[in-house]
Amino acid sequence: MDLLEYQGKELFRGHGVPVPDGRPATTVAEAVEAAEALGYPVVVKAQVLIGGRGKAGGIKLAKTREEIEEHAGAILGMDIRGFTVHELYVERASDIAEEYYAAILLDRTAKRPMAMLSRMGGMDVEEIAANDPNAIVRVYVDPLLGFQDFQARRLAFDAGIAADVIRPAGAVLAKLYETFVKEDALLVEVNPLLVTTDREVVALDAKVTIDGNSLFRHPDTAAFRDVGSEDPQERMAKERGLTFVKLEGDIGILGNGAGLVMSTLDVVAQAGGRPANFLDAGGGSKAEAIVDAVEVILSNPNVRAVLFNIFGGITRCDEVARGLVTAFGQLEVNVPFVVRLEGTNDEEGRRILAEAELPNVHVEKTMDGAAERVVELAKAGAAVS
Amino acid sequence: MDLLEYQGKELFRGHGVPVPDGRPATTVAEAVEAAEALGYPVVVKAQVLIGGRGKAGGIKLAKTREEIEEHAGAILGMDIRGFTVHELYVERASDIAEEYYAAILLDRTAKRPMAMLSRMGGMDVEEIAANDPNAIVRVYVDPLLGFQDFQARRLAFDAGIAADVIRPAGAVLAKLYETFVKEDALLVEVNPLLVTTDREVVALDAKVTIDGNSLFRHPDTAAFRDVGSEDPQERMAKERGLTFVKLEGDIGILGNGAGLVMSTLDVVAQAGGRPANFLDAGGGSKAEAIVDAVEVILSNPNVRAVLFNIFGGITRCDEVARGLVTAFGQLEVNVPFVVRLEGTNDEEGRRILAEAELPNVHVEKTMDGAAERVVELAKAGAAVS
Amino acid sequence: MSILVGTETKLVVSGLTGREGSFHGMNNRRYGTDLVAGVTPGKGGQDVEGVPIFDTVHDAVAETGANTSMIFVPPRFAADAILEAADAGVELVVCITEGIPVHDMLRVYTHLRRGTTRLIGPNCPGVLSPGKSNVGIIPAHFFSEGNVGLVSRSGTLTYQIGNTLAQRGFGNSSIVGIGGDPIAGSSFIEIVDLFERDPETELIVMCGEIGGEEEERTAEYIEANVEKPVVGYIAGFTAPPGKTMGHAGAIISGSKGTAQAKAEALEAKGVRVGRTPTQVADIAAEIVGAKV
Amino acid sequence: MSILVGTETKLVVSGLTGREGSFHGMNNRRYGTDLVAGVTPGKGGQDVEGVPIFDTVHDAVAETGANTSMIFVPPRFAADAILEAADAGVELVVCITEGIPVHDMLRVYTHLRRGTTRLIGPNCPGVLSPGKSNVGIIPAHFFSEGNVGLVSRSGTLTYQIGNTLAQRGFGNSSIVGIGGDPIAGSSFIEIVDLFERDPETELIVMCGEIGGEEEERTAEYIEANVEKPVVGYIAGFTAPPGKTMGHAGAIISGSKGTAQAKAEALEAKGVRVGRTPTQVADIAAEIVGAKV
Repeated sequence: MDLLEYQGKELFRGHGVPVPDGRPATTVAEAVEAAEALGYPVVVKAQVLIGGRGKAGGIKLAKTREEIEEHAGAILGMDIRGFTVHELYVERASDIAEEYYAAILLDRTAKRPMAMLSRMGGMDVEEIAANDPNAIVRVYVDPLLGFQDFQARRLAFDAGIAADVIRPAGAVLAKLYETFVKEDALLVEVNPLLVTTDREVVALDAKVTIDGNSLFRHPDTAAFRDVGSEDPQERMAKERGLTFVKLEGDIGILGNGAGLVMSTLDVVAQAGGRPANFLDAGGGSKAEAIVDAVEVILSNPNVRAVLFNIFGGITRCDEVARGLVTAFGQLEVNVPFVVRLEGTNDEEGRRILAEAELPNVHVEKTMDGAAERVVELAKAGAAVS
Repeated sequence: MDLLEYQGKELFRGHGVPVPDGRPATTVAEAVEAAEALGYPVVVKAQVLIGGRGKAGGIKLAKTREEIEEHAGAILGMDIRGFTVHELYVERASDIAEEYYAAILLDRTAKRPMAMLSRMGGMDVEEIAANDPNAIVRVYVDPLLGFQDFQARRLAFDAGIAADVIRPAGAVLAKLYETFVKEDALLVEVNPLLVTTDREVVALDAKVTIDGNSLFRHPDTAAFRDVGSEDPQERMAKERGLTFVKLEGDIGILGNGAGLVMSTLDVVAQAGGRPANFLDAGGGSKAEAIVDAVEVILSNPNVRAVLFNIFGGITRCDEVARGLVTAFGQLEVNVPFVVRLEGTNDEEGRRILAEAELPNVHVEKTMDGAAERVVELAKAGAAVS
Repeated sequence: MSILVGTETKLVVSGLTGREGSFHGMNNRRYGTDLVAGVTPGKGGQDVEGVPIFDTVHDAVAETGANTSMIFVPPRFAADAILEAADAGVELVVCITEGIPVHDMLRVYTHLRRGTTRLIGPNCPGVLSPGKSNVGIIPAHFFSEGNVGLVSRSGTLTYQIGNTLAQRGFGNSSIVGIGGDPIAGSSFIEIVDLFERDPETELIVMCGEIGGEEEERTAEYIEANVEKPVVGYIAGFTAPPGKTMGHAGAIISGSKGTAQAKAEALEAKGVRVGRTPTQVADIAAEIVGAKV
Repeated sequence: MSILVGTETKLVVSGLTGREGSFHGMNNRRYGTDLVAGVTPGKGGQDVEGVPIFDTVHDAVAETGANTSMIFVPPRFAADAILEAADAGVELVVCITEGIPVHDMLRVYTHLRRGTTRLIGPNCPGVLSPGKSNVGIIPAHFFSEGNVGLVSRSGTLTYQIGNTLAQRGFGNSSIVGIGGDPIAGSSFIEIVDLFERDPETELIVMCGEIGGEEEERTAEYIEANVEKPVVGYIAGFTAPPGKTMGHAGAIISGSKGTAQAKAEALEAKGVRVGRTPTQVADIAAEIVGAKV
């Protein structure tokens, strides 16, 4: 779960990471109110879950009421690389002396947290890393021991940051690590980590990703979940507990288990088709989940054919078949379905489908065969329309 | 550093360990005020750093204003196994259903914390442990992993506590462990850990020992240090940074390093003498420390002779000699001193002593010789007086 | 022979009194797994279809000699259950539970690495040694004894691959689902190594996914240490690139982690990679000879 | 030969720019110890009498090949300095600092036990291998090379015992002060074991104190594993019983921990115990023959 900048900064404040004063706003009036309360100059920033806001014109300095009105009005509703701006963050402007980069993240390969620091922050860090791997220094953290003072010093000295801020920057790193652990974050990234002209070390941005599995113990963070900024189809899927990613093609895909769904996408692609989505109905999918899944898939107008690829383990094929029958009863279905049921109770499932005599539902026995069939049907549908 | 019950309970409250409402008091009037505020019945408890308060009459139930006046008056100033009662704790009385015993402590042998639980609390736990070692169940805690829920369950099930309080008792154990770690305790002991008739689990007593070396990060705990209840000679030594323990004999002992001082006590005892104290002037003792030490030793009227046993490592024997000369100049010294200086700058130290021509100061070269000499002198002093 | 679970397995299930736990635990027992105990705090002394329930894993181990634990408790209690099993001296813990917080698993993983208990999972289908023992939720009836060791990061895909192989006449020494969580208790390398040393296994099939660098590192390990033939499969060639907001992940992983990169890494080390489950079976048949 | 420190020792001192650190560091160097670096954050690039100072131990190790660290920083920073040295790959850390919080040391100790770095101390006088290397604050001029390995929990008592032995003509292979803190990095058993395997050492003198059970456990270890003669000394026969308020300590330790109990435990396992430093020298002389 990715947090907006102002949400991340709220967590930072809770753990003592210094951040400039600021307030969120969803209207121009709120932005003006925030600016007046904070005092000019302020920076008004688009709150979207994507980088490159500055380049896209989503971050502006405002020195007067007129300027904040102008900028807030321009940024609200702006499209930044596919994300519409619904929220702003108005923040006191900072006097910048140095811009560093700091991050704590989970390194899956080492299975350890990693802390990173660079004195070359404020710009495209990925590019810097590609050009000069030594520009970003890293240490692994033992998760049982925690982040140690010596690691902060090592990062600071090796990164070559200014001598007078080695201590405060180290303290900020320690607090970022605390945020990372206490908030169950997968990533805590600050770019830039600012040194002000008063030589204070301040987090000017906040990119925080929270482990969705941990939200039961973070009710405040769970409340951050901003459904407004998501794709409506993805939102519908999420509300129904389905793992769904929208794609560019025209073949709706449903499977049980992420690996099998990925494999299904690959096999469909190999057969010459273009998947319209990734949808994992999960292990042990029940009939209701199938109804929900069909509704989500069909809400995409591009879909010309749908492939159900079920290998029953915990999931029982008869349940899936019953769900499909129910879905056809409740929803208007205008595209062909190819259904491949194998595994637990597969014969029973196929019998249910046969008895229901659903229109335009094609049962296939193998994954390869099902993929070929759905590609054919999708092409036929495209030719017709 | 041992804490009084009410001080320990203040730490408990800070970590969510349930304790009955209560207030400290140092006068009868304060005790009455506390009781009136808390509501009767209350228990009034002597606050002394020694067990067996109840048996000694230091804990009394008061149901009325008359009773609290009577009991508070009786307990204040009471002597409990050598400790004078200067403070009281007035606490709301609890309805007792069960009395357990819980403790977290550092096991030096395993070099791990150990958590303990018994369903036979409220009485002399040492005795129970001696009679039935299984009555007290124990688990080691990995200090990097911390106390785990399964360990709380294991203690609870193995101790055989009431089924309906396994969960809350486990939660209290976890909070006691948190207190142990966060407060840098060496011991956190609750006896009894109470189950009330409302089936709440409450710490009815608190014995907490804090690591003195950690006080720099616990200013609130450091402020607890209650010099009023200590032996005045020990207090004087502590204020001067000396490690001092008063003993029953008549030979004052000073050495540098705890091991050497212990060894000196042994050698003096073997020579037939009885040490009056243990005093470690510490490594690197300077002249001022020596003056302080002499003053502390001589403040004990039982002392008939003093042994200085210095083996110079970091400590320089010339510094010790200078300190002794200064002490003789500042203090009235009426007992003989035996001085053994060996190690760093020992010749210089002996030269300083020889030149100072201090009255009744005897220089010996070996530890054994010095011990024999001081025993002789102490006996001669005893014969004279 | 087989790896991890077999005839010597004595299973204790944490959460045996739950709906899922009892369903799969009893399923495993029907398959022939020696299910000796269940653990549910507060239900000690009860039984589930004759299997005794204990309050703690320590009691279960002491009373029954259980050497393998299966975890079927809800995610927020699962890390504790794993630690309990390890503390009780169980040699192998198979954690089926999905949705355990990553930071919980970071601590558990780091702690277990310093001891002797092996963890499979979490969020995994378990381990099946056909004809001997099944610990987990793998539908055993698709699989028979044989010479193919199968290790996979995903659940249903494992069944799919295993089933495709079965249709070509291959049986399995063991099938190990290591789970797809960021912090998995056991890695491909460790399981491949067990198969390498298992006399029954003649061919190893390794079924990976996009993300992480496990498959790349395993490729290097195989080249240096594995004599037996290995066939690879990677799911996710057409998966959309993950939407990652921060840059930190990209900095540490670079271009690694795509299906293409993983397949190339394996092939560069001499591991043939099937592009579909069917191709995997084809390659396997080529190497050791199809049975059908 | 000697143990722990010797001619191969390359020493880095954390806190070399401090008063105590520079005094003893330079003292060690004058003795012949190969002092290659000091570490003081922010003073990297400076030097102390020609010894280069680095900002981090990692830099010091990388530049100088230091393999031994001596810690001379104040107690609240000492645990971090130990962890830093271990993380930098130093093999031996000798921590002189007194007054480190016990909970800091609990974490450090538990962590170090899982790695390869050995810790001596904290709150110890260090290690002296006469004629080779001195790492710590032991006044070296009292001691000469020889065949007695000396290990002790206390500082000045070590010098006293060592000096008493020296007056009887004994020299030392190494003198190791393991420190008297509740959580010491190395135990008697480990040091006795090193002496047992050191060809130069012919006699081991072990100097204990009241408290804990180290000496009792060492007695058992010696009986089972040590061929060389061991002479014991225990300080504290006339020490007052500690004033402990709680009962928990007594519950776990029972009657163990007194000087009497320790001496008896050692004697029961065949280790002769001197009641005074002089008696220790007498027994040593009896066993290996006095030189004077």
